[in-house]
Amino acid sequence: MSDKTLLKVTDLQRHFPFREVQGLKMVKATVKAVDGISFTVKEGQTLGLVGESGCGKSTTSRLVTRLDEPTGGTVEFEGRDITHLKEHELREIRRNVQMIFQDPYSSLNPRQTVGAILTTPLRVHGLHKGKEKARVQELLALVGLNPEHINRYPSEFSGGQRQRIGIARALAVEPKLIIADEPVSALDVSIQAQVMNLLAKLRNELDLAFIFVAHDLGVVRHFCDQVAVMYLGKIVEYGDKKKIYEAPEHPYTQALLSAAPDINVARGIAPKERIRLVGDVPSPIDPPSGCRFRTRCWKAQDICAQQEPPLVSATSEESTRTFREGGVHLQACHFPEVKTDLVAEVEHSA
Amino acid sequence: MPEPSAATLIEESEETSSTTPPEHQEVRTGRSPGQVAWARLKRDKVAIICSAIILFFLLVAIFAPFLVSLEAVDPITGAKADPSTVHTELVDFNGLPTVGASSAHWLGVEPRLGRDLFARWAYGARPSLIIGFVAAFASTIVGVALGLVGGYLGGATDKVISWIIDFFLSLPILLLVLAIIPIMQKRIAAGNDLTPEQTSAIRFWVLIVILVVFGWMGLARLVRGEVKSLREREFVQAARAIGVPTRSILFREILPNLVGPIIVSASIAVPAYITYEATLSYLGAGLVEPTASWGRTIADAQNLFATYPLWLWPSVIGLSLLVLALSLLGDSIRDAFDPTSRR
Amino acid sequence: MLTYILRRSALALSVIMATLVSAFLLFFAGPSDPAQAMCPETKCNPARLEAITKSIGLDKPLIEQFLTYFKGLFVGRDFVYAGDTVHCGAPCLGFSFVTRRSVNEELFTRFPNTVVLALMAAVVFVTVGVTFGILAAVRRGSASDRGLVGASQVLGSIPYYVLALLVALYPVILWNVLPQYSAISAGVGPYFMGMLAPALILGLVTSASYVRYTRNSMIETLSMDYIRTARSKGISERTVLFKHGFRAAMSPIATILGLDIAALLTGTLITEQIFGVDGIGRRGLAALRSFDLPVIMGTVLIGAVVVVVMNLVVDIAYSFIDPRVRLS
Amino acid sequence: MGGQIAEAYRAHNKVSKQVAMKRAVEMLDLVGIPNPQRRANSYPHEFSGGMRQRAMIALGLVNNPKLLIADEPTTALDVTVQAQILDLVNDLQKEFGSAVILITHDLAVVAETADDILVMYAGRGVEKGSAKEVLAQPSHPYTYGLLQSLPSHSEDLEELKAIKGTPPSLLNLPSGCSFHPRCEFKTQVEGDACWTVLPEWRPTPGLSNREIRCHLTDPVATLQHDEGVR
Repeated sequence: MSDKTLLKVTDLQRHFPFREVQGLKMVKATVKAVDGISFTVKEGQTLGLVGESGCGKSTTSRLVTRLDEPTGGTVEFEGRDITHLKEHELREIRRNVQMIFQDPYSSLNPRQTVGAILTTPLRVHGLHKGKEKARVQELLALVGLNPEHINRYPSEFSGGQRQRIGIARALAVEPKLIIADEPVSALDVSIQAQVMNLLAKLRNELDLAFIFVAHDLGVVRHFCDQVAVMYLGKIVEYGDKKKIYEAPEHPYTQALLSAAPDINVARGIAPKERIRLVGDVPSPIDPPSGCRFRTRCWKAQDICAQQEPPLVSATSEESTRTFREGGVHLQACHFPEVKTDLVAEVEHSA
Repeated sequence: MPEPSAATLIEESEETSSTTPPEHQEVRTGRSPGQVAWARLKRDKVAIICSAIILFFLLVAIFAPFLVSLEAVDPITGAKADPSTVHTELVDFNGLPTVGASSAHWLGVEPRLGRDLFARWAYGARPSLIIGFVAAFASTIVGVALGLVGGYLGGATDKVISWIIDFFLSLPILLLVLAIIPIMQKRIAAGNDLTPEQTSAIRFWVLIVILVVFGWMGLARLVRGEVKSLREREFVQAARAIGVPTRSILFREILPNLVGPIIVSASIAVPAYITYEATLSYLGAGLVEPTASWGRTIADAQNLFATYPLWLWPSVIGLSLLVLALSLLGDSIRDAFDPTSRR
Repeated sequence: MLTYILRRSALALSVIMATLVSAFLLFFAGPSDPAQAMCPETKCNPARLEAITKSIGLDKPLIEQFLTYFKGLFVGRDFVYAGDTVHCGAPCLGFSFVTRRSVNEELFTRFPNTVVLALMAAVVFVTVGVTFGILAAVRRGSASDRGLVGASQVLGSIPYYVLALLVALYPVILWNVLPQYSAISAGVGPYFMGMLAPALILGLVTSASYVRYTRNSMIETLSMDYIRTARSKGISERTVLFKHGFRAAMSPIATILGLDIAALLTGTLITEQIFGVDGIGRRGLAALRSFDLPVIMGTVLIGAVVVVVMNLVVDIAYSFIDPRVRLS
Repeated sequence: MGGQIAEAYRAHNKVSKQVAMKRAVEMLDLVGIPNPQRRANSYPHEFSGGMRQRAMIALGLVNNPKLLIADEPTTALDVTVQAQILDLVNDLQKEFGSAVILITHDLAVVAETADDILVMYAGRGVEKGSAKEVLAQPSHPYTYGLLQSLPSHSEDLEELKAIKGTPPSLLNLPSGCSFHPRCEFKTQVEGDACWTVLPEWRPTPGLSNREIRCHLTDPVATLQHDEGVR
């Protein structure tokens, strides 16, 4: 892992405008799927995006890969602004940023053989000219599939094997950054571990950077260096994995972590104290004013409805600044819960 | 980019694939969805019988001159039969034929004009089949093209195409077609005096063009809908993320997934166009004399249906059987692509 | 919801306008010469031809003809015929070149015959189609299911006009099993008896597709999770089938039904022609033979309006039946 | 929504529509749906995912059943909502005294909610016993492998311990024990029993109230400390 910044996202927005009828009037409304998020990914680093459905994590991954056009903010890749590049100008980016999709069934074209699916990226980018077949077989071996199966159709593979094909396709262009959108959530538990191991192995051997989008906190904890917790289109907490999991400062992160059922209960470990959120996530069409989490938050006070809390360090101005250069722990709450002993420990070690 | 040690990974792969028993693997050797459908179709008895019937009519149409030449020389006229020569000597002054079915005229001769009915029947298969297949082919291309463009591009283009589809679908098509065909024919003839053969040829092509102009909407709507949903599928997103150009996405990623619906739609269109042609000919806006056509023959023969059924029935049976076989084959093809549709 | 209706209405109106303009251009700017058609061959001379052309207004510029026609549609217009001025109220579809009567009179007096035929056929195809469709779905896979589906396929595949013609020729004309069409002026009983043959054949052939629609819709509905839920509540199988299954299975059928009735209203042309029913389709065909442009225009317009309006009604009704549509 | 619940009530109780509807509103209130009077007249699509699942629970409980079968009741829900629903099921179970069969793929959910557990593989049960004991001390290789492959279990490991291979097709089950192609302990069994003999239920050696279908003489729980296993 080097210190070179690969991807820098600043104040990224994606608003979907639509028209709605209220009474007799036509009202223009927007779904604020992603509403001003910033993060950086360094070479070889893995950032986890966690959150519940509708929090904008998938939209973020589509924006970063430029499958969707942001309505605000910038995306920079290796220092180059790619936010509004035209499709033909994106070629270089397409080679360096690849995506792994969630659904192993819909992410492979059922009408193409595995060979054709994996040859496409090579052909598009003119890689391994004349030796495409050898490269495709190499890729199949790389993801742990039998290279002889080059002429089979996706329907002849199991879900886990299909996901391996999807990974091979992303690797075909030798990218620097891979965005994995819920890569294992559609798989059987026993297969999930296989695919996670494969991803970890590839990451280490090929020195890949990852943005890993998932709702499964356990998987993210296992795989990521940094974690960003999203709620209703915003990042509410951001930091090193250890801090997010062991000393969450934002009430939502705390609730999310405590809501996940814990298998260790069966081993006689006392269940964590539960934080039970009331209700569902509000609609992103008309998000609550101020802090978006306040409608479900047990700490909410007047100020939460009036002011939107910024994403800052809960402990010092200093670390807010260091974060911008790749620092550690930020949260967006008016009343963060800081575990002082841990902060001291971290600051000591840093 | 550093390559990982493939050897260790292959080891893992062997573990993974060894769990599938060998006999299971042999069954699953690369078959595309199209091949699966084809295999299903080959086992469908209805489809095979229908194909045989269609083949029979194709052969009749292709070898019509040969079949007609098998008829004996007529003892009265001293000539071989052909579909267009008028023999008034074979009818009485009421217009009724004086000769019945014989070795020279297998189906007898036409009342009033005395033309050989078997020859007219055999040649009559030609316009039906040509119009059916040519119009189906052309309207499939138009429908697929417009559906693809509208569905993939979306936005204003899609709105315009959808509007045109809506517009065409709400027209009373039969009546409009009936009105337009003579108008188009006049415009093409542009006041020149044409022989009946020329007029008939113009009619023939005008008919095909009109059928296509009013027949592409169903498929376009279907393709548009399918493309809209396919466009959001992850494999199309993956192709975009790789940087595959739009044209390639349309033709290499999306279109192959529409082969099923397109083949089904085309196979259902053929009998529909044949029916349409026959209906228009019956109502007087289709093919005109002297072209031999089943639709026209049925229209002419209905007045004498009671006294001279041999005039009416061969065309009724030919037309019904051909269209029935084509339709049922179309249904079988649909079932082959989507086995859940019937059972 | 209101915007949805307004948007759909605006779309419908644009389609009708486009039909009007394109049909007008097609017919009136086309090369057909109705004056020639009306000029009796034996006694036709240039002076007489010109007089006819002038009397039906074909000598005026096209745009003026269109504006007159357009104005007639909305405010009505007057005609001078044989020295008398005849008023034709809105929506005035013009004045037949051939019969010299207003198109409204020509068509609207015949429209009820078409409506009666279409509705009688609809009763036949809905009862036959839905009954047999449910029967086939409930006895799915049995011999009677296969028989019904097979029969509907065969019936629906043979060209309709051939079937209709054979029914008209043999049972009606030759064997007199069913009475021939007679106008309502000859009595209500004979009128409806005469409609029986055309309505039956039209209804039976249309029912072929309904058997399959109903069967597939019913089978699909019965495999849904909520049917399983309903069964798990312990209510009777009959209630499950009819209250939960039938109701859900019928809403797509209801949609097609609306559109098919619209299609029948404009598509009874063949039936009317074959059975001699004096409806607008048959009148339109007659007008075609004599290049009676205003009548053709009128028929095309009525057809388009019926289809567009039915489409609109179905869409709006559907958004009430299925509350989810409203959201989109 | 209320109508659907009322219908289920009326199918087993001879009451008028109004009474049944009242009962439905009560049930909606009981499962924590705010404003149940109004919500009873809403359609399912107007409910959020969590609310819909609550309504389904109301429907399931309206006739005070002795047994409630919940088939993956929280799979489609978010974690925070899943926690609400699981709490609700637990509370209602106490209140109604119903037995619950919870079908799920999520072992952590089982750990927090179930008393007993039956682990299934390829159409057959492979291990049963008290949930706490089975999850703490798995004795069937499949249960063991499943637990090992969870990231939360081995959070600090570089590599997860995956079960190799893929679940078999139910059309073509392996001979003998269905799990043997993926089993890493089959070498511990003498002879070819794993390949040829379908194991029967038997008490787990050394553990009370536990049964497994496995040819191993010692449960995995005791074997897993053995160095030579992996």
